[in-house]
Amino acid sequence: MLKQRTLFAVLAFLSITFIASCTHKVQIDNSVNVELKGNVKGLDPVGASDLYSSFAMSVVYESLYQYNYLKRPLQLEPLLADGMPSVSKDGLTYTIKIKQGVKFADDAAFPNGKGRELVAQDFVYSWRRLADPATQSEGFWVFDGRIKGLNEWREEAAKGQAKYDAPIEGLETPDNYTLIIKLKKPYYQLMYQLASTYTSVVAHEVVEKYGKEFLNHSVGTGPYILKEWIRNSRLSFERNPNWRGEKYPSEGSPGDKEAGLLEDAGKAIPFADKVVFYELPEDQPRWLKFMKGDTDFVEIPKDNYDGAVKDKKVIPELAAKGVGLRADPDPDLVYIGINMMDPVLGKNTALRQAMAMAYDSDTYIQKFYNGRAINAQSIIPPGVDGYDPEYKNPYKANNVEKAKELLKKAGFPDGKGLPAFEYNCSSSATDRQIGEFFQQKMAAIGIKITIQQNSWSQFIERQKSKKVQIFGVAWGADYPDAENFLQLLYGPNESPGSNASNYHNKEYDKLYDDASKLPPGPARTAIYKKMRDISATELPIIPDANRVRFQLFHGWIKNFKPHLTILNSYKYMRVDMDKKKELKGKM
Amino acid sequence: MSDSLIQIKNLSVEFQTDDGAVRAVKNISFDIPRGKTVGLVGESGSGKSVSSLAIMRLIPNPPGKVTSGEIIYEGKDLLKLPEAQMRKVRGDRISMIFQEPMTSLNPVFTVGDQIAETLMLHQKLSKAQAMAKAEDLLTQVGIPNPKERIKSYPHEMSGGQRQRVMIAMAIACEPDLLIADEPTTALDVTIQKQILDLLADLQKKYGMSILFITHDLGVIADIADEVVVMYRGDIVERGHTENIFTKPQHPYTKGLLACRPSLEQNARRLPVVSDFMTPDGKERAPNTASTKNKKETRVISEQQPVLLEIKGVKKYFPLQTSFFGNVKSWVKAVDDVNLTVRRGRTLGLVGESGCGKTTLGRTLLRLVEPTDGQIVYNGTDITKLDREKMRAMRRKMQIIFQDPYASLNPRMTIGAALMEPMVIHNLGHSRSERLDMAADLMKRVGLEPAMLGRYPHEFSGGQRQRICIARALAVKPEFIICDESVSALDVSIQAQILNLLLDLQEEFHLTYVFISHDLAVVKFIADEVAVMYGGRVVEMNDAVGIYENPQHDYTKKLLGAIPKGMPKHLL
Amino acid sequence: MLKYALRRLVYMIPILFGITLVTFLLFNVAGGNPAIVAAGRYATPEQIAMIKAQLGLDKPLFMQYLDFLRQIFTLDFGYSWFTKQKISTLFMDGVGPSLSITVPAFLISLAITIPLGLLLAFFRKSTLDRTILVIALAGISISSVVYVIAGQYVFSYKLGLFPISGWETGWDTRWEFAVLPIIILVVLTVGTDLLFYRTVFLEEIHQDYVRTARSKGLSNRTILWKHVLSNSLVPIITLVILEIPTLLTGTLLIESFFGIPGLGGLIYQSIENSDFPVIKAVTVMTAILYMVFQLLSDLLYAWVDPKIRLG
Amino acid sequence: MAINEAMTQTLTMIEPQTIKKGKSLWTDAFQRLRKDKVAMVSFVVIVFYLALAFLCALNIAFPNYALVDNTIAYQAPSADHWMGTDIFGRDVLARAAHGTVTSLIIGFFGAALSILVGTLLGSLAGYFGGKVDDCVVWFYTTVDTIPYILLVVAFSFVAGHGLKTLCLAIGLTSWVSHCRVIRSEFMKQRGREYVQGAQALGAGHLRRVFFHILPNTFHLALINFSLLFVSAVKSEVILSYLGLGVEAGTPSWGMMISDAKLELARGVWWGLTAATAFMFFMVLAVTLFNDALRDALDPKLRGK
Repeated sequence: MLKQRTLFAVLAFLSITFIASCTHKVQIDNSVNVELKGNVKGLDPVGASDLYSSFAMSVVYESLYQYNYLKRPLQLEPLLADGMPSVSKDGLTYTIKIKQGVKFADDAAFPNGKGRELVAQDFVYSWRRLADPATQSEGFWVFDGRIKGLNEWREEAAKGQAKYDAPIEGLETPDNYTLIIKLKKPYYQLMYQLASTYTSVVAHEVVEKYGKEFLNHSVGTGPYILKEWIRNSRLSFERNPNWRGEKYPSEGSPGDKEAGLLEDAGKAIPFADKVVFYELPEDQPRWLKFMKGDTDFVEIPKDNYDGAVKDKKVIPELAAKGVGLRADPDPDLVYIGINMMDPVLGKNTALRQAMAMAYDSDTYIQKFYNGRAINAQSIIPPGVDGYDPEYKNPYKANNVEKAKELLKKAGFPDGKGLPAFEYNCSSSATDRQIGEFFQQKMAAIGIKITIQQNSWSQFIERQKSKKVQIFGVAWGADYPDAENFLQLLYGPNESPGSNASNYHNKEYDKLYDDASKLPPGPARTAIYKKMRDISATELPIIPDANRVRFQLFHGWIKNFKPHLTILNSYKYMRVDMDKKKELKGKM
Repeated sequence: MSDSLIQIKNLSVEFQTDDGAVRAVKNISFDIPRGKTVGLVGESGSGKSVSSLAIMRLIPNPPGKVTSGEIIYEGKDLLKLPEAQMRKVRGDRISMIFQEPMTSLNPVFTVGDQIAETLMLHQKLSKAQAMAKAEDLLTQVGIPNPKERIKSYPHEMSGGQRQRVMIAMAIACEPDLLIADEPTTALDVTIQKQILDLLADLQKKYGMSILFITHDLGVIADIADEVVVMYRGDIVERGHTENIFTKPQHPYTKGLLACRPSLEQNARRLPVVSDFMTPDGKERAPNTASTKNKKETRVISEQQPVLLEIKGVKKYFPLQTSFFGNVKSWVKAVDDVNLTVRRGRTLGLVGESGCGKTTLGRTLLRLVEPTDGQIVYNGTDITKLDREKMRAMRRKMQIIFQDPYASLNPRMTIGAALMEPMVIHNLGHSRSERLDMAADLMKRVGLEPAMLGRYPHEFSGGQRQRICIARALAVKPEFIICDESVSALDVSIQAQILNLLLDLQEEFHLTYVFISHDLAVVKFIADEVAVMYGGRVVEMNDAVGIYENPQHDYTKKLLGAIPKGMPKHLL
Repeated sequence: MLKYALRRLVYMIPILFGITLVTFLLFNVAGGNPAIVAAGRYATPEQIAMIKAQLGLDKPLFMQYLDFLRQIFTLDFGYSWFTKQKISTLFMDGVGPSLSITVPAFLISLAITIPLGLLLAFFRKSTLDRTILVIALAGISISSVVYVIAGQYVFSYKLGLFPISGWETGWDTRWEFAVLPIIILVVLTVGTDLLFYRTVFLEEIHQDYVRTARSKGLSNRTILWKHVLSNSLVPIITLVILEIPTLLTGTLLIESFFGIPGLGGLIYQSIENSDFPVIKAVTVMTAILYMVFQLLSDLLYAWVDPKIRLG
Repeated sequence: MAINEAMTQTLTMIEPQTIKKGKSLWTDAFQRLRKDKVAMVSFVVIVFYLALAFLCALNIAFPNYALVDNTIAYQAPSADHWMGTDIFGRDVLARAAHGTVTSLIIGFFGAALSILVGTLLGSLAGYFGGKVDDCVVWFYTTVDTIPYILLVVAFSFVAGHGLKTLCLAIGLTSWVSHCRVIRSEFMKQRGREYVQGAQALGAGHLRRVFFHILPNTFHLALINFSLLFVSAVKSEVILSYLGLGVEAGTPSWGMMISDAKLELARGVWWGLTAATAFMFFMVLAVTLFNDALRDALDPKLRGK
């Protein structure tokens, strides 16, 4: 009798949950559902070091400027600033007007719960937080050594408690709506930094009230407010009831009108009531969730490409379900870094040239990106000034015979006498496969490669402490300027900076310094090209591919024109409700 | 016909073992009369237990199988009864008690529950009524203050009390037949007597029949009305107890009766079964010459100086340790023992379990470190020796344990076991020389040298004990402690080993300390006997003297409890 | 009983001390320098030094160890280096989802394996026993990773019976997401548990008291369910209690693959990001729970098995 | 007495050399094993795997396992590639076969290391008891409480990734169960008469441990070895999934199974099936053989 009763109880439990799971209601609501490839760390602008946290914060926090949603190449436009800044002739002083009447979202931190008006001092406060060592922010590089008095304030703060009222020479607020920035030397990338998440504005009342929990309690001036966050699973944001409002851009780049991207020109945004972010590190669940219609758009994993796209067009079954395809080249470079401090690799240019010649980016792109990338010829990616589509890097011809000659020239015919080199990468399965690919290509000309995998942070640490010989890595642009890539080979940036190859070339560094004094223009672009030629021949890094982001999107998502550097694109997206009802049924 | 409760007709039982079917019971037939006690006697492996299990149909099915025969009870053949009906008979009409009281009761239920269970099952009593009846049953079987005892658990009771609980459980439904499979073998002799008396009273009170299974003829003489003797699955003899004991017909019965050391006679040598019967069962005229001569008390002569002096030896085991480890109370296993052992003579150490005789034995060889006192062996106090000197001393002192199965390393050949002591004390220079010495030892203890390559599990209990003796002799010792060395053996094998020990003593004039709970055996082999109780020596005298006029009342109680070996009304 | 519990607690102190020491050495000495990673893509040596000071890594090792011990006693483990979240909230958030997968799976597996184990032990060496045994062994021979990957693909995607991944915090809405992971976990654990219980019951069935019970005329079912099961409770409790702490750490594989925000996922994430405070906190918390349940099982012994007198 | 005289005369003629070989517990166990059909089948399967691994190691069998041909990547099973090809166009069946070598190495060395460490510490604790026992118990409780994955990760921090570290990591983190078994067995055997008998014969600690107790615990080591072997092979898969597997390029079932998480969604099922099938039969064979071995070697279960 005891046995029967337990078995019965178990069966009952199972059947109830089973029925509950089959009839989960198909939600049809006015929401934009986004997939993130990793978990969100926190919602504090100073901690916006990873892409996934920045995407989530972009709907809540705003900075002085933003990129126009439709114009390509990217153009900055005022967001919280009232018009573009007035810059002094020597390029050292920027005077910026702040929009009036902009309010923070309501929160208990403000007197009687109502969001107070944004003032210029808020920006100075936010940027001091960026410099304050206590926040351990990774984003201070945007202003490091650029603004008068800020570095000194930071050293002072490192000793004891940071004094937020001590004046900083380079940041003045003559009145509530004007902000003056004084620089030590010309810094033409400043405008881009003033559009990044790091420099977005926060209210000191909120920071003081929530202290260490501020990163879970975001209060900004943006169109949405945080409703619920199930850590490592889902964040949902709701429309900010007293948002100041913004208009959808009325003109864009050629072709937008035909693509229907200007239908909502001039209308009030944001269109969606809710924005939901799903944190899904694994490829398979992310892909299957899109195919079920639970999310609105997805970056196609390499293993699902053939099942969804045939010669750059969506396959008929998916097209029938209203699924569309977008291909947008990103200012991004996948490259193989070589540690120039290595006695063998660093000294022998011919050896590096031989390796570059033996490497086969086309097959790499075909195998790991299903052809969705451009064979990178140099360090400068497409979409930034200095990029020349016709440029062909002589050592990227993938010619095994020439590679063998170069190897002979380097003094190691057929790799005899060469020690085995260690290729480092993270521990993900795809990275391992890429490592094996590199290993096979080098073996073809006699160079022995061993593959060492580590966890992501271990890999970064070994890279930054100069312990790696050869490493596979990618660099996404923080701002649309070739300088962001050229600085990868700038001597002073050697590890633990971003110059992981620890490349030192006097001529290259001199050109870099000259370029940084020039405003964007043909003169600067010419210098960029010279630097490109030096790196193309010296090959401290072997450029591999510039990835083009192929995304599938469902029929019910309108105004979908993504760009890696434009983070706050969700406020422009509109959900066509009846199309969603119709298409969702077919999933 | 009418007065027999159960007729067993040509019952045979087979067991499937790894190397083919073994016939444990070969079509035996016997009756159990109503209200009488039938003694089923035989050595281990004779099939007596299997037959009793067959009556209750409790033979474990995968290996065992009843291949033929009927068991008629109340007109029905129990072997053919459907399981459901057989269950109604078990515990109600026929019940059974077993040998190991320690493990036969369910450890996690109270005694009261287990008794009540039978009542509630067969007599459909309510829990309260059953518990009340259980209380009454406990009083019937002589357990003091049954009110509390009902709630206690099996491990809180002694062996004897647990057997009483088993009996209470068995007679709960006033069965027609009670099968008792060696119920008293695991108990001390004094407690054994109480249980036998209890069974006799209950039999009178309920008029039930008892099938009493044992290997101990003394017990049979006390309790049984009729006797059935079994040997290797067959019934060799059957009849009233008096005829069996006075006029045994079958040679095996004769041998069995003769080889028992008894308190009355003072035989010098014990006859063995093979004196009366050839291995294939034919009669053999025993030359009783050697067994006739009396054992005189050997007077202590000069050649027999004191070899071992035990002065004030104590051994305490910590019972309760406090939080930080200092001991609060001790168990005084050996409490200030003073004894002397003379060279060439045998000192018997006798007492019931828990009296400290084994601990004393182990302490003499420092297998267990004594808490206090001196052990002077041939002039040197071995308690003071360091490891190295003690190792040399160990050559002279040896020990033979009780359980033949546990005293030999199962994974070492007999040859290796015999040669190991030679290697340790480097006797003999080469392997072949040691092999010869081992072969001699085997012959000396009556085993074929060709068996040196064999492993312990390929020998019988008696053979293994011979091997242990041979191993002890390997180092040419002067002094051997025999710790219950024969208690685990069947009576006939026991006699062979005792004779062997006596021969060896003469040949190598060894000195023995013989530890046992069996007074008859100690009386046969020992020159002096010390009786131990509660860790102390309560009395010491020469072997004959201790029996003729025991001084201490514990010794008297001990002697009184031993089954006489002859039916009561014949004494 | 209390004295025994007290002594067991005192005995735990060195073990807890041992665990904190081993964990501390394991990561602080062997773990490398997380400040470099925390400094980000544009790190400068000064910034790394500054972060190292903030994280307290510049203090001598012994001081760091004292900080760690202080954290354990106050049960306030500070903040994660990687996500800057408060560790105790991370832990609390993770416990819920982990338990809602492992506890139901654990109970269902118990409800299946104990009766089945009893059955197999009773019908030992029969065809039923051998076939179920081979099936259980076959089940174990397939790696758990295969069950997770194939399970999600077939049941969630192909048949569409369950949502692919994700989680709901509502006590009514979470079951929709939890059912498939629970079923997979049951399949993973049922094999090994069944084998263990079968051996335990086999051991008990050969005891003498079973023969006595049979001689009293009890039916097989009573013998099995009343006598054999009650005596087998001691080894069963040992296994059950030892498995409970593992329930907490959740199942790394299932959580990371089904996107369930449990402790398993937390451990995996903190390993991937060398987030030592989280790893150390989780290890110590599981250790403490392991010991608490160890003590619990000892006390339960006494209740179940009167022979074990806890003096 | 008559009997003894009779026996001694007849026996002197037999020379000691004609000692009949006895049937040790081991031979007895193996004879019983030979009768168990399931055990024999599993034994044959195990021998097959060992032979396969041996041939693969010498590159006699499936030499083309490393042959890359990017043109035929991810081909379904066909005539010339029975189990299809992987991302680099390599033959999946060949890689699965060579995976046996990796798994056998990890299984064997992992289990052997655990047995060694477990027996060493277990025997010390069980035999000497007292302080030594407390230390060993303290140590293995500590190691046992730390989550298994953390230990393996910490190990790979120190020693980097690869086959050697994997064997060491698995070996040094899974010895606790064996240590417990050996400790309780030593405690039980220490009090047995044959050990006390050896002590009485003058045998020192070393002789008692190595000649007497250890041989009698060897059957436990054998049974636990196959259990640990199976758990080592299975943990290799889990560790490969977590990125702590063998060096990239070495064929391994763990890698093939964890790659399946990418391939399954694109319909590439043969990588997963090949690796799982190979592993399934080996693990099942070893487990069944171990089950039969346990019955044959366990004296208690004889005949029941």
